Amino acid sequence: QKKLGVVCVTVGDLGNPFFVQIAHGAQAAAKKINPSVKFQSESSNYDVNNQTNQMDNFVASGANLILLNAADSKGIAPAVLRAKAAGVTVVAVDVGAEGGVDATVTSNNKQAGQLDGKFVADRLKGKGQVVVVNGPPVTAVTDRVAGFLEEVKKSSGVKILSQDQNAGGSRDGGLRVMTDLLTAFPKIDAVFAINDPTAIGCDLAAKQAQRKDFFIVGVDGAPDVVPSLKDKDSLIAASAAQDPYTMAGKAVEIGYDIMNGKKPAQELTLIPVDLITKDNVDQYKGWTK
Amino acid sequence: MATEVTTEPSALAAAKRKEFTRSMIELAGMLPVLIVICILFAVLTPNFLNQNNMVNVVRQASINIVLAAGMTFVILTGGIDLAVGSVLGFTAVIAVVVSLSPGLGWAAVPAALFVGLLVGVLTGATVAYIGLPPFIVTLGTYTAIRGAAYLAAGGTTVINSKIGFAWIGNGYLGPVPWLVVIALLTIAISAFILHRTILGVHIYAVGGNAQAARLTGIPVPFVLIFAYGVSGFLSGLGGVMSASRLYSAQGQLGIGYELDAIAAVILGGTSFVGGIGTVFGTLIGALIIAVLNNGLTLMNVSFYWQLVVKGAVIILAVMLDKLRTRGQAG
Amino acid sequence: MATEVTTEPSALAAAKRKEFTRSMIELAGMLPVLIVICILFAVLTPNFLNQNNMVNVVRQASINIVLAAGMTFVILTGGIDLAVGSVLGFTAVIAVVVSLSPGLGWAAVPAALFVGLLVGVLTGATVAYIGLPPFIVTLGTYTAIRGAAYLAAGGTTVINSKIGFAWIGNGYLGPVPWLVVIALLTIAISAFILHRTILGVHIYAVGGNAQAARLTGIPVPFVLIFAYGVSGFLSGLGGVMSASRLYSAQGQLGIGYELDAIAAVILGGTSFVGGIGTVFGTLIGALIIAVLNNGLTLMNVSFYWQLVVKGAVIILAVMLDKLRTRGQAG
Amino acid sequence: MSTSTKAGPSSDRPILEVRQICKSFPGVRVLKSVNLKVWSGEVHAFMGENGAGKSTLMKILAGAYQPDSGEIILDGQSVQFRTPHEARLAGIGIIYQELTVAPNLTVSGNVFLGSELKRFGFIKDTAQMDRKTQEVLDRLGARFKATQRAAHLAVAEQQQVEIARALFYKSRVLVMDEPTAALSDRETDRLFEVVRQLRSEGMAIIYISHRMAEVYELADRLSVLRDGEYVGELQRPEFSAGKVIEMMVGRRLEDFYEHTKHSAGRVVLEVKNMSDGDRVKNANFQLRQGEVLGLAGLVGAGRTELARLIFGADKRKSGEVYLDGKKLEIDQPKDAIRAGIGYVPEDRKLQGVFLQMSSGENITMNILGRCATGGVLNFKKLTDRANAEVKAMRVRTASLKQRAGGLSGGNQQKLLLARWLEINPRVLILDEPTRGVDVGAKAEIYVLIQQLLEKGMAVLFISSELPEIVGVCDRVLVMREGDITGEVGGETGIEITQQNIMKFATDVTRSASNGN
Ligand SMILES: Nc1ncnc2c1ncn2[C@@H]1O[C@H](COP(=O)(O)OP(=O)(O)OP(=O)(O)O)[C@@H](O)[C@H]1O
Ligand SMILES: Nc1ncnc2c1ncn2[C@@H]1O[C@H](COP(=O)(O)OP(=O)(O)OP(=O)(O)O)[C@@H](O)[C@H]1O
Ligand SMILES: [Mg+2]
Ligand SMILES: [Mg+2]
Repeated sequence: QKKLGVVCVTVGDLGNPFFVQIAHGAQAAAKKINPSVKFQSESSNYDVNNQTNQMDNFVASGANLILLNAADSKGIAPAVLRAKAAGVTVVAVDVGAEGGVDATVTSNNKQAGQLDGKFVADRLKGKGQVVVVNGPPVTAVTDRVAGFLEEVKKSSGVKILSQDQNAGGSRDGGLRVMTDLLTAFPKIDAVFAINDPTAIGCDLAAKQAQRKDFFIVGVDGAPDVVPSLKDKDSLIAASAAQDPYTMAGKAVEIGYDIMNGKKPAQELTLIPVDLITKDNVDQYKGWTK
Repeated sequence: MATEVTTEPSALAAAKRKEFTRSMIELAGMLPVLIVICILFAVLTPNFLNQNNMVNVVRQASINIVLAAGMTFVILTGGIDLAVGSVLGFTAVIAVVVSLSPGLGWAAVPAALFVGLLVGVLTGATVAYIGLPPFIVTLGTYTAIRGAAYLAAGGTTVINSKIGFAWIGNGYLGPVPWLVVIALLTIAISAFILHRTILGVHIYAVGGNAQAARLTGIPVPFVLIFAYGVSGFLSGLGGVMSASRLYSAQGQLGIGYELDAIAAVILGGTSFVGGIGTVFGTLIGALIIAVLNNGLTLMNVSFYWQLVVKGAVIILAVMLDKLRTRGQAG
Repeated sequence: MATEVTTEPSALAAAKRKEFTRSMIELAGMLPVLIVICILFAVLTPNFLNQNNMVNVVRQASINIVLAAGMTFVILTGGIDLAVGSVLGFTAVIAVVVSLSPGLGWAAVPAALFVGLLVGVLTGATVAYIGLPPFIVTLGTYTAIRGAAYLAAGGTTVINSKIGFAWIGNGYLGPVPWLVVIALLTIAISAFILHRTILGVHIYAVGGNAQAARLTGIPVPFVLIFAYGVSGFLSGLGGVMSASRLYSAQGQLGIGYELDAIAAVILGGTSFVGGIGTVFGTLIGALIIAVLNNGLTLMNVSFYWQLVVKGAVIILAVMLDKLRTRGQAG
Repeated sequence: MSTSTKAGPSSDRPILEVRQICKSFPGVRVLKSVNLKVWSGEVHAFMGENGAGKSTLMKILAGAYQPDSGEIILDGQSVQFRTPHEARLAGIGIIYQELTVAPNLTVSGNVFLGSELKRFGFIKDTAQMDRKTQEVLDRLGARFKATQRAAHLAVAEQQQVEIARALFYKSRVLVMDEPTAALSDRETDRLFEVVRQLRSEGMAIIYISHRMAEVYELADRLSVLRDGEYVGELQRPEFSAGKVIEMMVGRRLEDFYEHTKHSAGRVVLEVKNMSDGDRVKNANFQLRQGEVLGLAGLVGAGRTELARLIFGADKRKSGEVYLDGKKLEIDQPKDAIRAGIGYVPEDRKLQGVFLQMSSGENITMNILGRCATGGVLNFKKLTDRANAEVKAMRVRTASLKQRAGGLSGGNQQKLLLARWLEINPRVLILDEPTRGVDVGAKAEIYVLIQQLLEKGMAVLFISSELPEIVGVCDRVLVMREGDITGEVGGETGIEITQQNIMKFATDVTRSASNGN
């Protein structure tokens, strides 16, 4: 039985609660396996060069298991190769990564987009004007947008007014971009925000502009979106909930098994996402802690 | 030796005329550029000129106006403050965290402002007494305070949907958002300090010639501490505005804001060398940036092209300004 | 005119000694600080000193070293180049895109270097001939070229897993990674240009006293264009290194790199005023930053605290340097 | 100090002729059809008030500026210089008025700036440059080395670097634009020797100076420029101060140093044991009410340093300052100012004037507190004060709003004096107050000094121009290498003459052995 001595995590942005949950989930799972485990988490700030350096540093510090939330699933490949060559087990979380990771655990980002897309298309009854508030061009985001567009475009009556404004995935960015979009488009029927902070920003913008002619869907199921979903006055109608805490915990478990020669059934473990709406939000337990 | 020096009237008159033109041009500054950009957008997109959108633009500019006003003080002394974005993030988190503490809600705004001021004063003292280059000192605080902001927020978003000072970010004074009122008040007070008080003259003097300032008895360290203090304080105000507007704050709030603030100041005609510039110019500079962001989005120009256009306009604007004032330079 | 002025030997010797101490201190620069930091890490974490990790640190520093070397040229002339990160991203995308075109694979590296050079030369020309402040020009290119990078990459990641110049980012020359070899070569060549050639003297002269340089017939515009050209070219090289290391590139590659490069240059003792500094200093500065990043991770310091510590160390290092050289300043 | 005898053209054709040169900067016409003829083997003085356009013409000759129209004829051939390098190659050397020394380079790097010696076309030949520079420095009697950094050279030494640079090329015409502005007598003498030698070698020298005495001593011919227009030329025998000044300013101006000796009153300022442990060693002296106390010495003697110590601008190692018998605690200039001591620094542009600020602001910088309530300025009061000073001092400025940087040197100096007069200090220290200032403005500054004395002030007057010291001061202290080595005038019974001052200023034994 190999010992789980050092576990390292590198994620996109440790300022985002979602990724913080990944770190917490991983740490908790690792502690469960080995209470004296050394745990290290880093933020790549979506910079793949930076993340490459972090991977190298992890290897140098003697990591057994690396959880990788790739800033760029392809660009990170050489670093993965080096880590593998050094005998470290690498598990990709949330986003896939090339270079021969031992396993991948991800919520299905494309599915998240699709769920939102279906929800929008259904609610609009296949006809309406839709705005996509985009985010930083990383795969987790582009997958969601692709999934969403794929689904809504099935209905020929849906018109995409805007889809390439980058709100930076944050509340203030969402607020800024949405304010302008509201001015640009006097009639909007639905808004897809690439994550919940952006969705909340859009909601604030709508409040300020006193617009109520549309609804907003987001992705994450983050704690701060729950009150909005419960709030009748909020325009936020749905969010495709992921569970970062569980996802990371799962990744640690799988990684530990691989270290000890137990391959998982399939290389890719997809954590399904659930669509939380105003109707079912009361049953939503939120991100596990 | 009662020699009378008669001055040639023609030369003097010419110099006077020149003086007048120069001060007019200085006063107007980049205003013509701002107007040209506005006219362009008005022609290109129908919604641009409507009144709501105009209020919108100023509201979006408001936080940058406040940061840039503080930056103006610092750049006038010949320095720079890279930390404004980090301080904004840190103080916004502090404001929300304090507002969440039971019984301490009233202290949220004062606490944020105080922390901003403190950071500024410490920075100023380091620059003034140890003589370190402002760029490196504030690069240090830029990094360290960003870390502090993440730590204060505990790595997540701190939220208070019943924040006590919500009126700042979302209320109106008549038809004008408080954010706009605060931004314009900041400009007015800054202008008053810079142009009407002793301290203002001292700031220009220190920026123009620090050595001479010391030799005329101006308390140079105090002036520097004041300038960085103002910048820190206004960053704190920016943090409050931001927190109030978003009902929340997180560690990464304000990343990159320093560049927008500096761009506003420089577009506004303030010189990096120090001692030259006005806070009205800064207001114009901040509005140019906000109008660009707003107008390009209204035109539904893609994010990527927005970057290209924004970059090009920044260069073109300064180039135009250069050509316009050429000849008046002597 | 055979008048011999006998100089007091004591005074002269004292002056000489002083001159010598000064140049030694200048040469050593921040080296003592780097050594202190290394010793600290060596004591605090067992893995730090092993040979693999040392190679690691330099490899991680390599791109920043290359960018910072170019930045040194620019800052020596009294300017600044905010666009290096954007140019790195843009050229990395270009390198990958070109490498993917059938039959054009060989042109990938030259194309990236050429584009970098071109951007630098155009920047230099704008600064030299139109006389715009470098900060604002490069703030413009910083923004515009970032947009261009996104556009060139089509908003996604461009990948070539059989990239022709993979050896640059992943190969070894003996036990030393090519990345490290390239970085050190860049420093060596830069040092040669700055300290052994006429152009080098001219760069220092322009930074030290631009007016004197002009009046003595130094082709100031050429010198400026050269400096920004070098910075652009080396950013292009950084782009190639990055693309090769990652077998891919994306639009947001290199965001924020300019601050690390500037920090390395300033930590290395180059003055913002221009005309003072060496590229060896820059090497030390870049290594300090890399060692901090590496050592703190090895020590298992949390990401947030890393920021705080890094910021504090930057300020402390310059403070220490100031104290160390105080007294030698006269 | 012998006067040269050889004068005048040695051939019929001037080596350099300037015809109808015009030059405008945006908004100002600086040169209006200027003519000038210079012959080989002569020292040609070129005179004019501040801002007359002298330096501009010289920069055109040196290829730093391009003329708008007109012609330059060198040795019978019409030439055009597009760069300073071309002019240098054609045989025109120049010592610029504003020092063009790059402080971060070595002396030899500066001497060869723009024309470095090289190997393989691009590698600098440092050794060779150092060696050649050292040769020239030795010839000039410089006390610094070729390999030294220029940053720590005194102004005079920087001037020597410039001279060395100009000497390097076998120039046929050498322009010297106020080369002695920062030199004291000994360096000036040495420079004159060099100039005479060059003249005897057949070089043509255009010499610009605001010091009449130098022109008398050196020049063979003299041309005058007024407001960008060529006024005319005088041959040596026709030289007279009255005439030259009349040509320069367009009116008569008499009795240059008019000085009524004052009966010195009681002691106002006493300096005891002042030392900074380096440049100033244990200085002691007293300054009396209503007197002008001169502080003379060679460049680098430590006069400025002493003044700065008294004023609190630098850290002192020991020493006390008493004002009216009361000991002062001075740590920084602020304290000195509060106690009633004013200081006009020697480097106007670097340490005195706020170039980017208006004339008015420059004048009122010290009285802001008095013209404000609760920190808010009263502009009416300030404008009144500034206007009064401008009138009283006859500052030639378009308006109070004109930038100080646009004023001539003399007028900038007047702004500084006005600034201090506004707070009526008990003691005013003037460090080289007339450096680079034209005769007209100089005369006005002397008048001002007289007015200060009448108001009961005491003046410490530092100058490197001996005739001025002799003309203006009631008593003179002489410094050498950080020590006050002597005193002339006052109760000493030693007459204030240049010879007496120089005796104390130089080490007699050493200069005797040098046979200088
Ligand atoms: N680059 C420039 N741009 C605009 N005006 C200039 C420039 N250089 C000089 N001037 C103006 O030209 C005039 C002549 O200046 P110049 O330096 O030639 O005078 P000068 O005779 O050498 O005076 P001084 O005795 O003080 O040295 C002045 O009014 C000056 O302000
Ligand atoms: N603040 C300073 N820092 C460094 N060196 C200085 C400083 N002030 C003066 N010096 C140098 O000290 C020496 C003495 O200069 P000081 O100015 O005191 O003498 P001075 O007799 O007034 O000569 P000068 O005619 O050059 O003013 C000079 O070499 C000068 O360059
Ligand atoms: Mg002149
Ligand atoms: Mg002096």
